[in-house]
This record gives sequence, C-alpha cells and structure tokens, in this order.
Amino acid sequence: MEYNTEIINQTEIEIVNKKEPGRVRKFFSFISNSKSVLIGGVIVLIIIICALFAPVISTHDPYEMQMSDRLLEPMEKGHLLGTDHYGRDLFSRIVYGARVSLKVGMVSVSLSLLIGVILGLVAGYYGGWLDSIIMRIVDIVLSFPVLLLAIALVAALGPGIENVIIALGLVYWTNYARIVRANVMSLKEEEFIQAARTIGSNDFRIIFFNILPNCLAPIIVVGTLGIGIAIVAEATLSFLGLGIQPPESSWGWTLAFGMKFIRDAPHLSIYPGLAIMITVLGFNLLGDGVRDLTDSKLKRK
Amino acid sequence: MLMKEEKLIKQPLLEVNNLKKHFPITKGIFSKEVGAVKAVDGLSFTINKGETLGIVGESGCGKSTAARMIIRLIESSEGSIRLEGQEISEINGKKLRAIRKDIQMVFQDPFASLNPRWTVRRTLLEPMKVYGIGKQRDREEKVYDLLNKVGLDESYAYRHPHEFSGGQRQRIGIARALVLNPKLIIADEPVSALDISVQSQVINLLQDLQEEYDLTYLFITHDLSVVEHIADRVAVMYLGKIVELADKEKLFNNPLHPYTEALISAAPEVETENKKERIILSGDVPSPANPPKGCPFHTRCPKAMDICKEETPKFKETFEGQYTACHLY
Amino acid sequence: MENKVLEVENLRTSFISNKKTFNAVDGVSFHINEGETIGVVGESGCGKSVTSLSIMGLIKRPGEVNADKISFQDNNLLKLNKEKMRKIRGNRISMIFQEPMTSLNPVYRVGEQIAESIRIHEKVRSSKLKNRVIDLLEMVGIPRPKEVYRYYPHQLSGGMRQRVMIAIAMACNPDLLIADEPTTALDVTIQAQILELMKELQESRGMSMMLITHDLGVVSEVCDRVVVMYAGKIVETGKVENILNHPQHPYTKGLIASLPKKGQNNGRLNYIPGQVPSPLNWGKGCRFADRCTYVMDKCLEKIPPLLDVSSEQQSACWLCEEKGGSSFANERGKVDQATIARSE
Amino acid sequence: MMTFVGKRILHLIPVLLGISILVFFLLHLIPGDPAMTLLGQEATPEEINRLREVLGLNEPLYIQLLVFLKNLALGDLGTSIFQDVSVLSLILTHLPATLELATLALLIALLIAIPLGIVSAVKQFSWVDYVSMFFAQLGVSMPVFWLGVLLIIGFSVNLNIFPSFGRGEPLVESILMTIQSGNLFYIIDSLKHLILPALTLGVMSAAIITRMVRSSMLEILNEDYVRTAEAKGVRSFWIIMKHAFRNALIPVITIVGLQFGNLMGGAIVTETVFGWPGIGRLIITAISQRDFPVVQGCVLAIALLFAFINLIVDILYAVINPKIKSN
Amino acid sequence: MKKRNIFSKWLLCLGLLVLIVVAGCSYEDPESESAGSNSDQNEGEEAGSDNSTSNSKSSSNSVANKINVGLDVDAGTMDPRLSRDTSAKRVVEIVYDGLIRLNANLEPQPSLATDWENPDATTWIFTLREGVTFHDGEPFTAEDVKYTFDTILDPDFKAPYASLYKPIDSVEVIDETHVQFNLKEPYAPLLTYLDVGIIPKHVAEKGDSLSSNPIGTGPYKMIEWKKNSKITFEANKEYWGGEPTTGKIVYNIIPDNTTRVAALESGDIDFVHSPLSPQDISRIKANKDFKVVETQGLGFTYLNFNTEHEILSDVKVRQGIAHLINKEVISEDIYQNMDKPGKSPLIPASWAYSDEITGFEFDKEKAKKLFADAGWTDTNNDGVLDKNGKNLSITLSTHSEDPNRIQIVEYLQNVFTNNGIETEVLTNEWPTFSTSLMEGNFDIGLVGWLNLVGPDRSMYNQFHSESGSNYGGYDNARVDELLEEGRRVLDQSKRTEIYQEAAQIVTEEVAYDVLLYQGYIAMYNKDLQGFDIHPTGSLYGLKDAKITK
Repeated sequence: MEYNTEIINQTEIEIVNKKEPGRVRKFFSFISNSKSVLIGGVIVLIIIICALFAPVISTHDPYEMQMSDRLLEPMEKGHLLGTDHYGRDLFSRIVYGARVSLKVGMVSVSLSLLIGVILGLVAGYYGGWLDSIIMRIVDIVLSFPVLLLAIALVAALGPGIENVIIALGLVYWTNYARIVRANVMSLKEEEFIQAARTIGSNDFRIIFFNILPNCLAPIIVVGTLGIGIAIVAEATLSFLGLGIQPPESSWGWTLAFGMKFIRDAPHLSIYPGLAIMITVLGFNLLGDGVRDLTDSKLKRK
Repeated sequence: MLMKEEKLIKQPLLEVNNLKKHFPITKGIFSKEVGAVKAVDGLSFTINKGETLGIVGESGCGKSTAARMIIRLIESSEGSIRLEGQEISEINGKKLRAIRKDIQMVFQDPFASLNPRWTVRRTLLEPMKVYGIGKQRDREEKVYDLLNKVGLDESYAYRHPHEFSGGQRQRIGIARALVLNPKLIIADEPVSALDISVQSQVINLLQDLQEEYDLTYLFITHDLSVVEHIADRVAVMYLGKIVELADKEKLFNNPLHPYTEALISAAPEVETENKKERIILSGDVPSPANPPKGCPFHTRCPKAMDICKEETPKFKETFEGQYTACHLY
Repeated sequence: MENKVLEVENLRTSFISNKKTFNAVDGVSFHINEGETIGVVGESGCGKSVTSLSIMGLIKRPGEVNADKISFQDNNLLKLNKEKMRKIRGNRISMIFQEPMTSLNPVYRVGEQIAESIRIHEKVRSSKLKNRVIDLLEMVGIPRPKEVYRYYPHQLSGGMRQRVMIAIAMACNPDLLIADEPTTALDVTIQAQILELMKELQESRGMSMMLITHDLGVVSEVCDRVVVMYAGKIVETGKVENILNHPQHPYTKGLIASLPKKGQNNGRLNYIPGQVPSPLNWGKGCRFADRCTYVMDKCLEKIPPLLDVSSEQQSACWLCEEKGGSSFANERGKVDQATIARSE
Repeated sequence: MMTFVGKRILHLIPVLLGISILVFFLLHLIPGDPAMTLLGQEATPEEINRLREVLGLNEPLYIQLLVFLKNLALGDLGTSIFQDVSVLSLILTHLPATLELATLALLIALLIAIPLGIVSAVKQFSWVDYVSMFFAQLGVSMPVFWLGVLLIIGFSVNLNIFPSFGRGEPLVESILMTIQSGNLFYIIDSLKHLILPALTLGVMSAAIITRMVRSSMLEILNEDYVRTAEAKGVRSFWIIMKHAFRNALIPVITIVGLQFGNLMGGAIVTETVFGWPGIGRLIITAISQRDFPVVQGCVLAIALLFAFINLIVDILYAVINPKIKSN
Repeated sequence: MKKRNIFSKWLLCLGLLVLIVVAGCSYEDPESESAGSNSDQNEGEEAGSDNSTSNSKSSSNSVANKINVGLDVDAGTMDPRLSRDTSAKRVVEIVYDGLIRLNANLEPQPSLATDWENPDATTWIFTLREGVTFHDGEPFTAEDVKYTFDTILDPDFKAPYASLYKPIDSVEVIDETHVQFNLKEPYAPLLTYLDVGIIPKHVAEKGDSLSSNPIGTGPYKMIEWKKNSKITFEANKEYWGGEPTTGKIVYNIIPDNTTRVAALESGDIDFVHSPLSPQDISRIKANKDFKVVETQGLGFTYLNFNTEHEILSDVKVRQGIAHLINKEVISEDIYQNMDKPGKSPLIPASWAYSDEITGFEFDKEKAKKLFADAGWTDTNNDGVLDKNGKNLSITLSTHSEDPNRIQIVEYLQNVFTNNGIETEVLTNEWPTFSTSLMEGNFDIGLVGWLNLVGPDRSMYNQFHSESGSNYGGYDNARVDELLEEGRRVLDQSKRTEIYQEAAQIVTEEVAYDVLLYQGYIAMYNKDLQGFDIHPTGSLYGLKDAKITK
C-alpha cells in the first residue's frame, strides 16, 4: 500500500533528524530488524569462526589415526562426537571440515558470480545479438542436468578440491546470469539509469556504478542460496567418489564415507549431515533476511 | 538560413524538424517486419533561448518519446534535431558526450530517477566526475552550492533518496540537471508525481532557476494548469503529432484545434461559480500502431467533417504565431 | 431532514511500523446522507484511503480499526461478523479504486469478473446473468459490450477498465459507492468522461457516493459536501461552495491557494511550506501547526476540535474559536519562503 | 501460438548443436578412452590401438566431431561401445523410467508444496508458516543420497512397507494391466516401487516450490485486484484459490519447469541409491566406461526433453497468463 | 458458481468410475500365484519327490519357485566370448556351458567335453557330450566349438581375453563329437581357460546378436533383460545335467552396496555376494535370518610399484615401504576380515600356493634402516626423509569407485607420512586411473586382480617384462624365464616349484606388495538351501538350490 511505505519513508526522515547514528549502529539496527538475518548471521558467523580457529576449537588432531579407537560412540573416551573408521576424532574433523566446505561453497559461488554477473550484465545491458549468444550459452549449460556437468568437469579436470570448486563454479553460473540479466533489463529502463546517460556516463560507469550495486540484493540472495547448493553438491560428488583427495576432508566427504557405516555407527553420517544442514540453513536465512530488509528499505512497493 | 532567424530577436536554441520514431512490429518465426508503432510522427518546433516551451498531451501521445529522442536516450527514426544550429541527431562518441552537457533532463518520478544506493552528494558529484570537471574541492563546493540553490540543507548531502520526501527528491533531481550548466533542460512531467502543495514549491523553484541561470525549458506535462503557468509557448500533441502550437495566451484564450479546446475544457476547475460547459470527448485515443486514416483526431472530434477521414490536415500557421493542423482553418 | 446512509464517529485506525503503533486515521467523524456525494480531500498520507478501507472492513492485520460508531443504514458495521460484512461488501456498499490497471484480475475475462460480483450476492440463472452483465457494460458506456465481455483486462484501455470497475461496483445496485481516487490515473479527457458517468449514475440511482481525491477540481465538479483531511484528522468540512470559496482552516486555504490559476501567469505560486508530519511524530497540538503561518501557542498545546463556522461548515482551527466566523475568509494563505533560498 | 512454437524450435537448433559440441569436447578432455576400458586391464597396447582404429578414435578430433555431427544430422545416435545395442534403444528403455520417476517426484513435490506454500503465505508469521519454512529449508539442505538411504532403512528394512530398490512394471503398463485383469496388484506394486525414490527426489523440489508459492502468493495477496475481490464480497477461500492462486501460479510454473533440470540431476543419485533403471544411471555408467556415443546420445535426449518441457511450460504459462495468450 | 458445479459433477463421475474399477479389482500377486501353480506342476512331474508331498500337505512349507539375486552392475554383453564384467560372467555361467567347468578347487571338470587327452604337448583332443541341445532346440555339435574359438582368435572380433588363447594355432573338427586344439607351443594353463561358453554357430552366423539374446546349453534360459534393472532366467527343463530345482532366477541390479544389503534384509532379494561393504557383513552374520558363507576368492589387492620411478626404482626403498605396511590392520579394521592379509601373488585358492613365501613384516625400524641404506635420511629435521636435498615423496593412487581402497590409501598415507615419506593421494575414476597405470604414469598404484584361476593368470601378464599388464615396468630375466617355462611344462608339481620361485623373487623385489587376498562372501536368506559357494563367484550352483519356507 502506497500509504504505509510513505509513512515508513517519512518515519525514517524523522528518526534521522533526531540523531545521526553511526554506520555500525545503523548496521546493527538494520540486522536486529530481521530475525532471519540474526539467526542466519549467527550460524554463519559460528561456522566461519570454526573454520578460522579450527586448530583452537578442535579437541584432537583431525588427521591422527588411532585404529584401536575405531568407531567410538559420541562422548566415548573424550571424543565429543565419537570417532570415525580410523579412530580419528569426529568433532575435530567436522571443525576442520568447515574450512573445506566453506571454501567450496564460497569460492565456487564467487567464481559462478564472477562469470554469471559479468555475462548477465553484458547480456542485459547491451541486448541484441550479444544477449542472444550469451543466453544461448546459458540454455546450453542449463540443458544439462547440473550434476552431470559437474561430474564430467571433475572427471576432466581431475580430482582435488580446487577442481571441484572450478567445476561447481563453471556449472552454477547460469542462474546468476539469468537473474542479473533480468534485473539489468528492468533496471536499464529505470529513470535513474537514463539519468546517468543524460549526464554523459559511459557504459562502463553505468553498468558497474549504477546498475550493479542495484542488482546486489538479488545477487546476495541467490549467492547465499548458492553457497548451500554448492556445499550439498560437493557432498553428492563425494558420494559418487569424485572430489576431495585425502587427507583433506569436507563435510560432504565425511558424510559420504559415514554413509558406509550408517547402520553400525550412524553418528558418522548424522553429524556431518547436520553440519551441512545447519550451514545451508544459516546461509539461506541470511540471504532471505537480507533480501527482505533491502527490499523494504530501498523499494517503494 | 541564419539570415532569416536573425530578423527575430529571439535566437533559436533547439530546432526540431520532422522528427519521427517508429517502433517496428514483427510477426512470424523469422520476425518479419509487418508494421510500425508511430510513437512520434513528424514533429517540428523551435525553442528559443531563455524560453519555456510546454508540450501537452495525454499519455501515449509521444511527448516523452520526443523528449528522449532530443536528449538522445533513444535514436530517432527520421528527422533532424539541431542545438544551436548543430545537428545532433546522428553524432556519437565524444561529440555526443560534449553535447550531452548542454541538454539535461528532469524526470517525472523523482524516486525512480535517483540511484537508490547513492547519497545525494554522490549523485551530484557524478556528472563532474564523468566530465572530469574541476578538482575534488571545487566539485564539493559546487554540490553544496547547488543544494542551497534548490533549497536543501547541506546536512542532507550524505543521505540516500529513500530518506527524503517526494518534493525534496525532485529538488535533488533538479540539482543534478544543473550540475553541468546546461543550456536546455527537458523537464518530463516534473511535478505530476507530487502533492499539490509541493507541486507549487517545485514549479516556483524551476522558475527561479530559469531566471538565475538563463535556462531554456522544454516542459512536458499533461496538466494544463501547470503549463499555463510556466510556459511561454505551448504545443499540443495528439497521436505522435503536434496539433496546435501557439503562444500561451493565444492557445488558452482562443484554442483553434477542437482537441485543444476539449482538453482545456475537460480539466476540472475549482471555480464553483460560472462553471463553463464542458466538452466531453467520446471514446479512447486510437492505438499508435494503427492510427486512423486522415486526421488522427477525427474519430473523437465533435466537429469532424468528411475530409477529415480522408486527408491528413497540414500543420500551418493559422494566425500569426498560432499553428494548427486542422481542416477547419 | 435527510437520512444518513453512513455515519462514522471517532474512527481510529492503527498500524504498526518498526514496532511502534500509530493511528493513521485518528478520530474521524462524518456522515453521508442518502443520495449525497461527499468528497474526501487531502494530500497523500493524510489517511483518506485508510478511512475508506476501514469502513469497508478491508484493513488487514496487524492494522486495527476502532470507532465509537460506524453505522451503515441500520447495521453497525463494527459489530457485524465477517460473513455478514462480506454480504454487505459489493452488495450494499461497493468500492472502486485508483489504479484501473491493477485493480482487475488479469487472468479472468472482464465479463466473468462482473458476473462474479452478482453471483456472490444474488441467485441468478447463468443465462440471465450474462445478459445482466452485458447490460451493465452498456450502462457504463462500453461500446460493443458483447465483445468486451470476452476481453481480458489488458486488452482494454485505462478508461475502459475504470468503466469495468464501475460496472462491478454497480452490479448489485449499491446504496453507497466509495470511489478512491477513481480518476487520478487517467488522462484529462478520460477523467472528464468517467466523472460524468459517475455523476450520471449517482443521480439516476439516487445512490450515495464517497469520493476520495486529492484534486480539488474534481471535488468541485462532482461533490455536494467535502471533508478535508490532514494528518489523520478532519480539518475542515462543509458544503463544497463554502469550502472552496471561503476556506477557514489555514491548510484548506493553502491548498486552494497553491493551485495554479488563470491570471496568475508567470508569477510565483503560493504553497504551503514544509511537509506532512509522520504519524509517529504527531505532537499533542495541532498537526498543521509547524506549517501554519498563523500558529499560536495554543496550537502547540491542544488539538483543535471541529468548530462550527456556520451551520454548514466546520473547521478544526483555534482561529475559528477566537475570531469566530469568517473574519479572514478572503485572506489568501500567506506565502512563507523561509525554506527556500532564491534570488529575487 | 504456432509462431511461438516455431521460434522455439528454431532456437533449439543452435542449442542442440552447442550441446553436442560441448559434450563431445568435454568427453574427449576426460582421460581414458573406451578402447582401454573395453579391453580391460590385461589388454596389450597393440590390441588397444587396433580397437581404437575400429572405433575411429585415432582420427583427428575435428574429423571425429564432424562424423558425429553428420550421423546426428541423419538421426543416427550411434551404437553403444559396451553394449551391442543402438544408443537410441538404450535411451528408449531408460528414459521412460526416469520420466516416470521425475513426474511422480514432481507430483509429490507439488502436492506438498502448493498447500504448504499457500497456507504459509495466508498465515504469514504464524507457526504454520515458520514450521513449513523450516522444512522447506531442510529440504534444500539435505543431500539426496542421505535422504534416500535413510528412507530405505526406515521404510524398507525396519518397517518393510516399501521395496528397497528397483522398478515394478512401468506405471503406464501396470495401469493397463490392472484395467485388463482387474487385479490391483500391478498398479500398487508399481506405485510401491516408485514411492520412496520419488519422495527422495521430490523433497528438494518440494522445498524450492514451497518457497516460491509462498513468496508469489504473498506478493499477489497484496495486489489491487485481490482487494477488489474483497470489496466485491468474495469469500476469503475463493479469494485465495481463485483470485490469488491462479495468478501466483504464473511464476511458479516457470520454477516448476526449471525444477525438471534439478530432478534430472537428482535422478542420477536417486537412481544409483535405489537401483532405478533410468537414464541418469545409464549416463553415469557410460561416463565411467567412456562410452561416448551413449553419453552424447543421452545428454542430447535430456536436452531435447528439457527443451520440450520448457516449451510446455511456456505454453501453460500462456494459457494461464492471458496477456501472452492474446499477443 | 457455474464453473464449480461443472467441476464437482466431473469429480463425482470420476470418483464413481474409480470406485467401480476398484470394486471390480482384486489384489493378488499374480506372480506368486502362477509360481505356486507352476511349482505344483513341477513337483507333480517329478513324481515321488519328497517336496511334492510335503508341499501339498501344508501351504506354509511351500517352495518359492524363484530366487532373487542382487548384483552390483548390469551385464554389458551376454556373449560369452565378449563378456568382461562380472555380471556378464554370472549370466554366462548359468546360460552357457564351457568345454570344462572349474570346481571349487579350480580343477577342470567335464562339462560339454566329457573327456580330453593330449597326445603331445601341443595337441588337445576333446570328446564332446552327446545329446545336448541349445535352448532353441538345435543340437550342440563340434562345429560350435570350433566356431566359438575361431571367432575368439579372430583379431577383428575384439574378444577381450583373446590373449589367453593366443598359443592356440587352430581348432579342428575331427568328427561330430571330437575336436582337436593345435597349439603353437606347449601351453599348460589352456585347460583352465576352456570354461568359456560355447555358442551356437547357427545363431551367430545368422547375424543374430548373442549379446542381448544369449542362447546356450546351460541350466537356465534368459527370458527377459530389463537393462539396468533385472535379468530373468527360466529353468532349462532339457538340461543335460538334470532339470534345475528352481524355476526362475532373477538377477536384480542394485548398484549401491548399502541398498543391496538393505534389500536382502528387507526380504526383497534372497542372495547377495561380493563385492560387499565389510561393515555389513558382521551385522548380517549376527542376524539369524541370514546365512553368511565365506571362502577364499580368486583375487588379490596389491600395491603396484613403478620400478621405473626415479625413487622407487631402488629396491631398498620399495622394501622399506613394504615394511611400513601393516596388512593385519588393513584386513581387520578396514576389511573387517572380509579379505585376509596377502603374502605373494600366489593365492591360497591355487594349487601353487605356498605359505612360505611372505612379504615384509610391519616394522618401522627396519624400514628406516632400509631407507637409510638407500641414502634417505631426515637431514633437515622436518620429519621428511631426504637425499641430495630432495624429499622422499611419492604419490599413492587408486580408483575412486571402491571406498575400501580409498580407505587403504588414506590409511597408508597416514602411516607413510608419519614415517618420513611425503605422500600424496590421487584417486581418479577407473578409466583415468587405469590409463595412467597402463601408461606407466604412476608411483604406487593400489589395484586388484580378479579371476586368477591359475598361477599363470596371476603372474605371466603381470611380471613378464614383455607383458602388457606389467605396468610397473618390472624387468627380471630370471622371472621371465620361469614364467615362460611355467607355460611349457605340463607337470603340476614342477609348475608349482617354478611359480613359487618366481613368486619368491617378485615378492622379495617388491614389484607388487600383495596386501590382501580377496575373500569371496555370499549372504543369503536362511531359507535358501542347497547352494554351494564357489570361489569364482559362479552362480552355477543355484541350479541345485531352492528356497523353502
């Protein structure tokens, strides 16, 4: 309703008039407005802390094998979440696994974003044959079941976390390209973009200073969702035996191997699975929340 | 050519001649062109320096398209646009950039025309950055100067568009148009999105600025009372064509074209006493994709004659300084 | 005298923004007589749309409607349950909206949408129903109604769509039509057509009408009485001629004064300085006080009630109490230029 | 409409060509070739070389590509290197199984997602909303193989309700057989086999579609025409079903179309876990055997199917959205 | 509402229709029904059998006429000459007969050949069984034998195991019931390899594909093959060895190990066998509803050392590494004793096996000493052995399909790293990995050999310097000599000596380090009776098995 937003806009003016809060404070008041940002943010923050401070947080050496202590139950012999099939401490492995899984999620999404955003911007802004070509490429990639393409790429590139990241990055960019393109197409008709042209801005300036910042909200949303998708995709690749090279280990790898023991030592698959689920949940909540907030802040309708 | 113009005291700033914009209509698997939407169909007018030309018309009559062609946001299909005698409809690259400085635009929707993620300061600095004008300090000075000029507090410089009310946003939009010291400002429905009390504030501002900077306005609106207030001359558009062009007084006191007449009469007035008899046109504006043969207005014209259905009336000077395209004259 | 179709007393509609509750409509009382057209005027955000939605019972949670009384004919709308309210809506009271572009459901044919509103409230055989819809289309001046019956909304122009909206509203011969800015989105020539149509229908059916608009011109064309709203309150009400010719409240005066007028060419326009305050920052005094040229101490202290200026005009301004009558009726709103710098 | 379909088919040609070329190069980038895998560990280099010769793998890559494209243009997808049958017949035996699985998965997804999405939109911020959104989040974050194995352990091993693997008779066939024989066994057996894999496959799509339905409903519920319907006095149930949902379907349909690609990807894993004889498994095996013709053929078949489904989606889109229909 | 009315009418009609259809339907498993009657019939025909009487008395003690087997992969081609994968072999075993069939001790037993003799070292004469018919009713003749081997030897036929039959010069038909194999040179292992199924010449020559429509002489006929789903066989009532006990056998293809065992547990299938996940075995063992039988398999898992690698070419380094491997841990912890610790390339199931030949015991100190002898010490105290400023660094590679092997390399990496060897792990898909093996592009590869029906099979190809499968480039003149001799000499005891010597050498020089002797395990429903386990994994024995409930 036109009425309500008008009120909100004016409300903000009044609030601002009273005192000019600092950027940090603005940020926090911004966050505290959304439960999903708050919860998602906290989850993601915890995971990131786990990854950064893995050596401090972990209770054991995640690589040390103790064959005599194989498959211990959680809490047994001081192992918080038990041990895996080599007698390695599962908790520590999950803490260290955060590094790899986050790396897979974030770097591959960054790569997809890089490709997708640039192609989407170009296709959306210039249109015409350039758009046709880019969209045909998108169609081509989309026609593959994504996982299949990832499998083929990993097979071609060879195993290893870097290659998994590259493969996932090369597979998942189409979504970003489509979303960015759609946004650019509507944005470029907006008056402020036309205004930028009337003041003589060149295409580069318009694309990167005017259009791109205004596509950020959807990019953040699909990007955070993408991180979750990438983490799960990596787990699936691990399940199919592609990907990580030991002794490195992601959650997906731990989970895929834990599946072999699901009947006798379910904790081996449950905890890494939970780690994945919680992380994906965190990123999704964060993304959703950020979208809701930016939408209500900057848009009128 | 110049000789003729020099006789007049007024110097033409912008001359538009037979300007057209046709959007193709395609059909079939291979996108064959089967017709065209004639959004603007042969527009000719001149704006003199320091003058305000108002263009009035209902939505879809092509007034905004015309404005965007003049400022080169969209390419014209045909016709010439000359700014101070220089043809600008086909220049590109550096030359175009140089010309762009001279023509600026104020948009209809003050919210949509401001980048929501930029602060006011950034919005106003941008044109100078683009053209590399001045040093950072000069630029900032200019920004604050302009803010003062359009009646905004300097402290607003770091705020984002959503923190302003509609009127304030439009002031920012006006300030942006002024940054590059343009010769011509095209104002496309600059006040139609604003509340009445704010509307008058902005109109006043535009008039003040015109005086101060010796600006020339091309003022596009659908609101007759606004155009009556601000314009020197008024062009009335209907279906991509100008049907009447005259000095304001002549146009409002003695409208020649039946459409102009209807338009003026249709506007509701506050006067409660001696209400005039209104002319209520029947039907809708025809689609520009399929304009009627002959005079485009004949389908709704209360004075339509047989000839109107057959022949397109010529746009001619009916009385001195009053041009009309109507078979009645 | 005349029968009141609708009576609203002390209507307060509250919303929540940023965890704060505020009244978008704050103590509004008015009534509509049978066969009368009343105009509700005000700038955006003054609460005029919320007033109409409150009457219709269309305020969604967490919005909340409170009032001492909203009575329609013999019904107390506040006490009606959902089902009974639904039966009144679209039947006895109907409503048309500002945006004819978005107010019609894009996926259903025009005819179906009109037929629906009849079907909800009346039992009609489907063979007769179609004829009734076509009649309605004809009544609202749509050419080739049989053909248009099968059109989708996007195939119609704005003016035609608004006619369809009117047909929907008129489908059950309502006693009260609420029109919320019905012509704002339309072109002048089309606006004239629609206003004409509404006037005609209102007169021929003897129905009451509540016309919400920001355009004083429209009010002057169509309405009998007018209610001027500002910041959730009624600041002035009375007969159209009185209000337009002899406005008492400084806000009404300012509003009328800011209209560009003939004979004022190229001069400066009058305007009201400042802007409408946010509902979250309404002080205890008159809400127009900070924009008012005549502001007094009392204005900052206490909200003025609606005071009788004459038997047919009331104004919520302390000036009316002090000076009484229309002592400065002809004075135009003074121009305050403090807020803008300009070179004279 | 014909123009539209024609245009789509015209667009399909470069896409299919691009896919063919991309698959071709991708496959040849992967180390290992069918000759080596075909002959096994004990083969001598001469044997391998001879087989390569027979398979045409010693030709320059561009010649191989041209040969492949030429055959493709003639409608010949080639013969499987490992199984002595034509690729087309392999596709024809495996694709229906996947289609059946994917269709049922989508059906399950829609059955879960649409009511859930509508309810959580209508009751925004209620516990129903929170719970269903939580499950929607779970659905996205649960690896397919994990869910599949859990379902097998739960429903097949422990409860012994559903079979743990494999496919019954094709659903269409079993329906016919049931009608013919009047014995419900066939159809129930087919459905019993289908239910767990379809559920596994459908959960993620269900999650995505639920969110989509919800957000699209939320948006629509704020539209002016919903308010118009309210003002008309339409019952709230019909406002939701008739006025809001029909419009909300428009964006949902696009997502459903895109979900198909997702389902095909998920099918690879689901089919492996449940031993479902579908095209996903066929491709995976073919990749691991470097059975180039099979991979190429299957990918093309999926691409075609994807294009076909998107075409249907677009047509549906037009049917629901009169704006497109009449243009 | 008009629309709603129509809609609800439709719904009503539809509902009624469904109701009528459902009401008219029964719910019975038609297969179990027909199988029941079928079995009655079967039993009836075999009058006097104990089963038939007991069967007719109590329905609870019925015989299921079908055995459901779970297999991991689908068969590629069912042509016995072309079959490569194990599933194809499982099919061929019950659909075809070879000239001989190996018994559980891997000794050749008469099958289609009732007798054989070799008048000289290069001539073998087989007497064929009479009165045998193919599934299509045509009689089996000597021509079929000749045709089968001629095609295998034809280079254009692409038979994968053609190299096993290379020494055969020609196959002659002596008369209807006798065929003669002429060899280029004496070839002792030949007989063991003659279990290849004999195909019907008249069918093959017609150009009908035997790949998907096998026609053999075996106990079962294939009646349906649903690709990647199941293969169904029906008993061949005319089988020369007597009619099989069970009417139907179904091979169900379930790729996932966990699911396959789950299917056994849920009762969807009756029989699974290796490959299995070791984790599942102990659980099934503990379950009274199932039987688990184990035997030595015909394969071993080994580390293939690249003897041409600049570091690994030093035999001391190889020996040192061998000392770091605790085979007991691998066998017990990773394989749950499914596979037993390995010793040499001679497998326990073979007659040539010797317990005496052992590899290197797990001893870190000895390893350290051997590395030091080879010049590798940790000079810079970074925990990694080095020599001339170069770290002792190797790559352990294996394929990604087998999680157990990945576990081995992960475990070994850990041990090696802890003992000063910089170890990287590389797991690739099988085709990629095998390509790198064949190209000699590896350091240490973890692989396995299957189907080692004789010592020649497990050593000639692997260690002969000229051989195709000698990936590590192992080159020892004495070993070459021994392996060639082993093919020439026909006397088994002599051959035993020869192979044991060769095995001793290759184990000593660590061309291979055999980690595990693969076990063969079958798990089945306790109601399945009469099945004897076979080390090759052959399911031929199913013809005598039945399920009694």
